[in-house]
Amino acid sequence: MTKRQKRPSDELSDEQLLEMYYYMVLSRKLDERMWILNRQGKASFHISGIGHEAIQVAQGFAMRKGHDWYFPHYRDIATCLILGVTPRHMMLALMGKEGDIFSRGRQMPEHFSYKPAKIVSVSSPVATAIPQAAGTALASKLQGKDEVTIVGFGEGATSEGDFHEGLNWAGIHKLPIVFVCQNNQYAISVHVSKQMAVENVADRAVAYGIRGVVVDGNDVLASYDVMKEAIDRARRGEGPTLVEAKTYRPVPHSTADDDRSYRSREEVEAWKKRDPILLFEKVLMERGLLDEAKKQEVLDRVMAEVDDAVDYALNQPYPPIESAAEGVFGDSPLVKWSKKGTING
Amino acid sequence: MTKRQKRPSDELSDEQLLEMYYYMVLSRKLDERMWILNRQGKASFHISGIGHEAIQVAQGFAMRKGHDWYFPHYRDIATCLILGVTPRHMMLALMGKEGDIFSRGRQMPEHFSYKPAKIVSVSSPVATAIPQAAGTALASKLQGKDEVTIVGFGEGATSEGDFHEGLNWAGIHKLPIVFVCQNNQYAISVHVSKQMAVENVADRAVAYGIRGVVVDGNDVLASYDVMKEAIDRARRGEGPTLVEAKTYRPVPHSTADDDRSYRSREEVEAWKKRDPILLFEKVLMERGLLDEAKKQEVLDRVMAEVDDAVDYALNQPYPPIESAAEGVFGDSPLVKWSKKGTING
Amino acid sequence: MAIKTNLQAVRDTLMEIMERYDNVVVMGEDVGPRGGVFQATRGLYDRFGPDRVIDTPLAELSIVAVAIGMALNGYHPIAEIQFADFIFPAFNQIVNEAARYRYRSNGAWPVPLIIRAPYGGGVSGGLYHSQSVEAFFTHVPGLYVLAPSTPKDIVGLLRAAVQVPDPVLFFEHKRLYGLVKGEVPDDYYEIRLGEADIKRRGDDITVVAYGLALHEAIKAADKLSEQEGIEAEIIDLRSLVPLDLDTIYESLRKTGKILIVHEDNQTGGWGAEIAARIAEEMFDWLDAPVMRLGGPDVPAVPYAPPLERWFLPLADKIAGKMRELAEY
Amino acid sequence: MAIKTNLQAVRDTLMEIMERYDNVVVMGEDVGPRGGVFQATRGLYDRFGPDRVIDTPLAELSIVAVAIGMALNGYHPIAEIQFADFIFPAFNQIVNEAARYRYRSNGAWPVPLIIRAPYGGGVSGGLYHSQSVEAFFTHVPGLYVLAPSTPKDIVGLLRAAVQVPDPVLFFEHKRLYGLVKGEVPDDYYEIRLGEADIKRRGDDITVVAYGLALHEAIKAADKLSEQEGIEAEIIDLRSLVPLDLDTIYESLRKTGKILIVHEDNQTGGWGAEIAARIAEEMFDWLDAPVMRLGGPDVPAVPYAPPLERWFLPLADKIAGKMRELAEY
Ligand SMILES: Cc1ncc(C[n+]2csc(CCOP(=O)(O)OP(=O)(O)O)c2C)c(N)n1
Ligand SMILES: Cc1ncc(C[n+]2csc(CCOP(=O)(O)OP(=O)(O)O)c2C)c(N)n1
Ligand SMILES: [Mg+2]
Ligand SMILES: [Mg+2]
Repeated sequence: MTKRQKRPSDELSDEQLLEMYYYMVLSRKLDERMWILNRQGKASFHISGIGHEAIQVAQGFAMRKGHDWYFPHYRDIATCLILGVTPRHMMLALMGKEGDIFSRGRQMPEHFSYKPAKIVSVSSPVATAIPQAAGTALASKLQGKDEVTIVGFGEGATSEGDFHEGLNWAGIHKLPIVFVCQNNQYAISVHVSKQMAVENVADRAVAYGIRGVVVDGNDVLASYDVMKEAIDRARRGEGPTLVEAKTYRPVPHSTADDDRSYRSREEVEAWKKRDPILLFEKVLMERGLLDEAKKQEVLDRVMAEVDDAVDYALNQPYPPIESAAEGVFGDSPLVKWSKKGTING
Repeated sequence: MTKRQKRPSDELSDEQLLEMYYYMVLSRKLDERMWILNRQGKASFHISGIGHEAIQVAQGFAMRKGHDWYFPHYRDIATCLILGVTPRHMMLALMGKEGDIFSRGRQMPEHFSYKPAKIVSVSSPVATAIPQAAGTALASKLQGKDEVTIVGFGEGATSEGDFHEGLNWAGIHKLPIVFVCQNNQYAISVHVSKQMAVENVADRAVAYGIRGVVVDGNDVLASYDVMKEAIDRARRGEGPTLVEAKTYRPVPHSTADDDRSYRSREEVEAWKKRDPILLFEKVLMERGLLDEAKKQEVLDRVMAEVDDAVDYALNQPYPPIESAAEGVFGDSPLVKWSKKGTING
Repeated sequence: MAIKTNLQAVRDTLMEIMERYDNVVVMGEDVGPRGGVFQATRGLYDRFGPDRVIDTPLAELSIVAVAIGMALNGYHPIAEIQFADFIFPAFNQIVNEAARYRYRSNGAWPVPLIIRAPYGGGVSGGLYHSQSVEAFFTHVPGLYVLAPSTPKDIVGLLRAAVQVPDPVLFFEHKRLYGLVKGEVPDDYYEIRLGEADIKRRGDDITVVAYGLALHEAIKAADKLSEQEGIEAEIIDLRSLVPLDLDTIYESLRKTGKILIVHEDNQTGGWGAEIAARIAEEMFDWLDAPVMRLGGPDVPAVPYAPPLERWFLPLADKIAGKMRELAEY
Repeated sequence: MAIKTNLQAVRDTLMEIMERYDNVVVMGEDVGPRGGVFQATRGLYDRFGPDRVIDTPLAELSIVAVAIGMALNGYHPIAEIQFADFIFPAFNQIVNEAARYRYRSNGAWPVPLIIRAPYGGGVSGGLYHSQSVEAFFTHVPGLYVLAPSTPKDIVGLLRAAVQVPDPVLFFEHKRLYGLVKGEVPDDYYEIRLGEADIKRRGDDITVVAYGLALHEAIKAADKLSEQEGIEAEIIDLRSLVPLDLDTIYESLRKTGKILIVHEDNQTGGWGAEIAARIAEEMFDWLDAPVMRLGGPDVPAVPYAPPLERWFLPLADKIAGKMRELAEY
C-alpha cells in the first residue's frame, strides 16, 4: 500500500476549515438575499456566485491576503469576503448606494474593487483582465517582489483574444500568475461545447508552455490543494498555472436571465446534489467538526450579518449627483483646462 | 525493410515538378528585381518572399485554383503567380500604377487581391484574415460546397487574438480550412522565442482540437505532401489543419528594414545554404530533370518575363486622381446622399 | 396596421428577412435557443435551425471577422453584438477590415453585412451596459450607421439595410425596446438610408435627435408648446450615415435656430459634425448659435438611479435647452 | 540650444525620462535591439537592458493590457504602437479599460501610462501605414491626447505626459520625424497639457492645426503674406485633449475668422468638435463661417504618389481655403 501524499489542505487547522465553511455559507446567504432584493425591486441587478463557492473560498485561502494581486471573476463574492470586503460593502454596491467602495455607485453590482486588499477593479467586458493580470505579474517579477497575481474568469471568456494574449505573455516571461477558470459549462446560454472543441480549458495551457490543471471546483479542499500548489509554484518562480475548476451554475446567469430556454431542469437538479456546501458539510461532519447545532450556529451568525448589511444599505442615501461628474482625471499641475466640467474644458 | 509510403508528391509529373521549379525561380527573380527597383528609387516599398518559395509553391500546387479560397501571407508572391497573377500585375502594384489589379494603386505592394482566382484582398494588420478565413470556410461548409480555405501568416501573427479566435471557430465547426504559418523565426526583429514559450507553432493546434503539422518549409516536396494532405482532409470533411512551415528570411524584413541590428551574418549565411531553390535543384538534378543548360533556359525565360513586366509597369501612368475618391460605398438605390463627395453627403 | 414595440419590430423583421433571403444568417452570443438576451432573435432558431441562427463563441472580434468571411463567400450575415459596449474587441475588424475591404480592393471584395447592437442607458446598466458608441463609427468612411427609434423606422430601415452591398451598423436603443410602441404599416415598405424624418412640426426652433433623446425631445416639445407656446420641429435622423443634411437645412431655413441632442458623450459626438456642417454651410441662416446637448463627458452612464438620470438626455433637460434657444 | 529633428527629440526625451524615473519602462514591437522601426527607441536597450526596454509579442491588445497591469503595480509604462493604424486591436483595452479605470473605481485604481504611436501620411504608407486616428480617442473621457509637431514641443510635452497620473495618447507624425528640425532649449522645461502655441502671428484670419497640416499651414501663410498680404495667425494645438479654447477664442476675437485644418478624415474629425464649440460659444464674434479642411472621406491615404498628395493637407490646398476665408 502506497502512502497517501501529504496535501496542502492537510495543513489547514480545524479553525481554518470551519472558517472556510463559514465563508461559503456567508457568501451563499448574501447571494440568496440579493436575488430576493432584486425580485422585491430593491436592486436592479445581481450576478450570482451560487454553486461556485468552493473554488472561490479555496482561492481566497490560498492567496496571501493584501499581498497577492487579485483580479476577480464577477462571481467571486466569497473570495472578496475573505479578502476583507464586508457584507455591508456588498449590499451597498448592490443598490448603488453612497459608501459603495467598489465604484461609488457607478458600476453594476459585483464589479468588485478594493485597493487595500489588492482587489483590482472589475469591468464588464469579459477577459480584459487576463492580459492586465500578466502586467501586474510582470511588474512584480521585474521588481523582484514575491507577489503572485490571481485572475479569475469563466470558460466563455477563454474564447476572447485577450485570453490568448495574456497566457502567451505569462508563458514567455514565466510570470508569477495563476489563471483560474471557473468552468460552469455555460456562457449565459451557450454550452461549452459551442465555445471550444477541446474537453478541458486546462488543455489549452500547453499552447503557452505553461502548466494546466483540472480540479473539481465544487470540492473546496481539492480546489485548495490545486490553488495552493499553483500559487506556491508561482511564488517560487516556477511559472504560471492555468487552473480549471469544473463547476456548475444552478441558478440563471443573472437576475436578467431565464435559463429554462437552454437547459433541462433535470440537469440543474442533478448538479444541485453536488452543491459545494453540501459536499463540504459532509466532509466536516465526517471529521467531527460539524453537527446540526454547529450548522445552525453558523447560519444564525451569517443571517445576522446579512440582515445587518441589508438594513444598513437600504438606509444609506445614493451618492450625491455632483459626484457623478468627478474624478474622470486625476489632478495634476501639469494640466491646464480651458474650462471646467467637460473633457475639453 | 518497411516499404516507403506513397506520398502525394510522388504523383507529380515531371512537367509539374519543372513548373514548380519555374515558379520558384520566377518568384525569386521578380523579387530580387523589386529590391533593385526600390534601391533605384522606382518603388517606395517592397516586402519579400525570398527564401519562402518552397512552401509558397507547394501550397499553390496543392490548392484547386480558382476554386479554393485563399487569404495570402504578404510574402506569398510565388503562390499568387501560380494562381494567375502575372509578373506585370506584380510590378504594377509595386509602383502603384494604373492597371494594379490588387487595389488600383491604393495599397502598398504585396497586398494581393484577385477575385477571379479567389485571392482575397490582403490588408496590413497582421492576423486579421485568420478569423475571416474561418468565415469563408464556414460559408463553404454550410452551403455544402467542397471548397477549402487556405490562409497564410507569419509566426509573429500567431500572438494576436485574431489567431486564437480563428482557430477556435475552425475547431468548433470542424471547418474545411488549412492554416499555414510560415515560421521564419523573426517578426521583424523579434525572435520567435520572445513571441511564444513553445517550440512549435503547430503545438498550439491541440488547444483547438485540430491537427497540427510541422514541415520543413524550405523543402518544396515535403511541403507539398503536407499541404496536399491537409487540403484533401479538409475537403473530405475531416477538419482543419494548422501547418507550420519552418523557414527563414535571408533578407531584411522589408526594404525599410536593416536586419544587422538583430541577428548575426553567420546565422543568415548558414541559412542561405538551405535556400529552397538550391535544395530543389539538387532533387531535380538527382532525378535527371535538370542540368545546367535547362537551368539557364528557365532563367532566360524568367528574366525575359521580369524585364517585360518592369518595362511595362514603368511605362504605365498612375491612376487618375479622381479615382482616389471613388468606390467607398457601392451604388444602391436604397441609399440617399444629401450631397456627393463625402461620407455624409 | 399592427401595433408593435421596437423589440417586436426588430424580431419580426429579422424573421421576415430570413424568410425572404436564403443567404441571411443571424449570428452572435445567445442568439440561438435563448433568443438573444433581449429576445430580439426569439423564434428564429426554432424556425431556421443552427445553420442559419448561429450561437457563437464569446468573442466579438471573430463574430465580426467570421461575418466578413461569410459575406465574401455569398452570405449577408446579420451579426449581433450583445451590448454596444462590447463592440470594441471587434473594432479592428470593423474599422480596418469591413469598412476598408471594398475600397482597398478597388471594388472587387465588398462585404455586405449588418452589425446589430443594443445601445444606450436607462436600464440600470452602469458603465458597461449603457454606452452609446455611434460616433466611433460615423467617423469611418465605408460604414453606414443607422439608429432608428420607432417600430416603423426599424422595420423600414432593416429591410433596406439588408439590401445595401456594404457594412451597416444598426444601433437599437435598448431602453426603447419595450417602451416605445407604434404603428407598423401592413403593406411592404422600405426606408432609404439617409432620409431623416420630421417627427413633429414646428416653426420656432429645429431639434435634431435620435434614440432615447428623440422621444424625450418630443415630450419636451409637447410640454413647451402647451405651456409656453414654443413650437419645435423635431427631426429624427434615423440614419446617421448618410446624414440627411437636406432635411435639416430645410427646417433651419424656416426656424433659424437649431439644437442637436444625443445621449452619447457630447464632446466629439456625432452632434459635433452636424453642428460644424451647419456652422459652415448655413452661416447666413442662423439666428442663434448652433446648440448641442449631449451626454456629460464622463466615461459612460453611472449605475445608481439618480446618477443615471443625471447622465441621460431627459425631457426636462432638453426643454431647458430648447427654451434657451427659443429665447435667444 | 541644440538643433534636433522630431525623431531625435522623441528619442532623447525617452532616454532622459528613463534616466530620471526608475519606474518607466518602454515596451512594444521591435523597440529593443532594433530600436524601433523608426529608430525612436534606438540606444535605450543598450542603456537600460531587457527589463526596462521590452520587446513584446506582436499583439497590440496585450501591449496595452500589460502596460495597464504594470501601471497598476507601480510602473509608468510607455508603450509603443508601431503604427497608429495598428492601435485598433487594443481599442477595447484603451477605451473600455485604460480610460475608465479611474472613474469606475472612484479614483482607487488610476492607470498612468503613455501610448506612443506614429501616425499620418506622406511616407508612401498606403491605407494602413498612414492613418490619423486621434478622433477615436478625443471622444473618450479619461484619455489625454497629444499631437506635438516640433522638437521643442515633443520634449516639453513628453516630459509632462510622464508625470500626469492618467493615460496619455502621444501621437507623432511620422512624416515629420526627419523632416522637421528645430531648436530645443538646453534648460529643463515642461509644457503643460492643454496649452496651444501660436506658431505665427497674424491679424486677418486664425488657423488651427497640428501635425503635418500645421507645417503646411505655416508654409501657406508665409506665401499668402508675401504674395497677397493676408496675415494668418497659426495656432498649433499640440494638445488635443485638453483643448486650449482660451487661446483659440482669444485669436478669434481679433480676427473674426477661423479655419481648422487636419489630416484626419474631415467628417467626425476633431475639427468638428472645435468648430462646434466655436459655433456655439463664439457666435457673436464670427465674421465668417467656421471653416474646416480635413482629409477627404475615403478610408485612409492611398499609396500611389499622386493619390497620396491628393489626400494630404498640403500648403496649396490650405492656402486656397485660407484665401476663401480671408475674402469672405
Ligand atoms: C466582451 C463581452 N462580451 C459579452 C458580454 C456579455 N456577457 C456577460 S457574462 C457572459 C457570459 C460569460 O460566460 P463565462 O465566461 O463562461 O462566465 P460565467 O458567467 O459562466 O461565469 C456574457 C456573454 C460581456 N460581458 N463582455
Ligand atoms: C497588427 C499589426 N501590428 C504590427 C504590424 C507591423 N508589422 C508588419 S510585419 C510585422 C512582423 C510580422 O512577423 P511575422 O508574423 O512573423 O511574419 P513575417 O513578416 O516574419 O513573415 C510587423 C510587426 C502589422 N502589420 N500589423
Ligand atoms: Mg461559464
Ligand atoms: Mg516571421
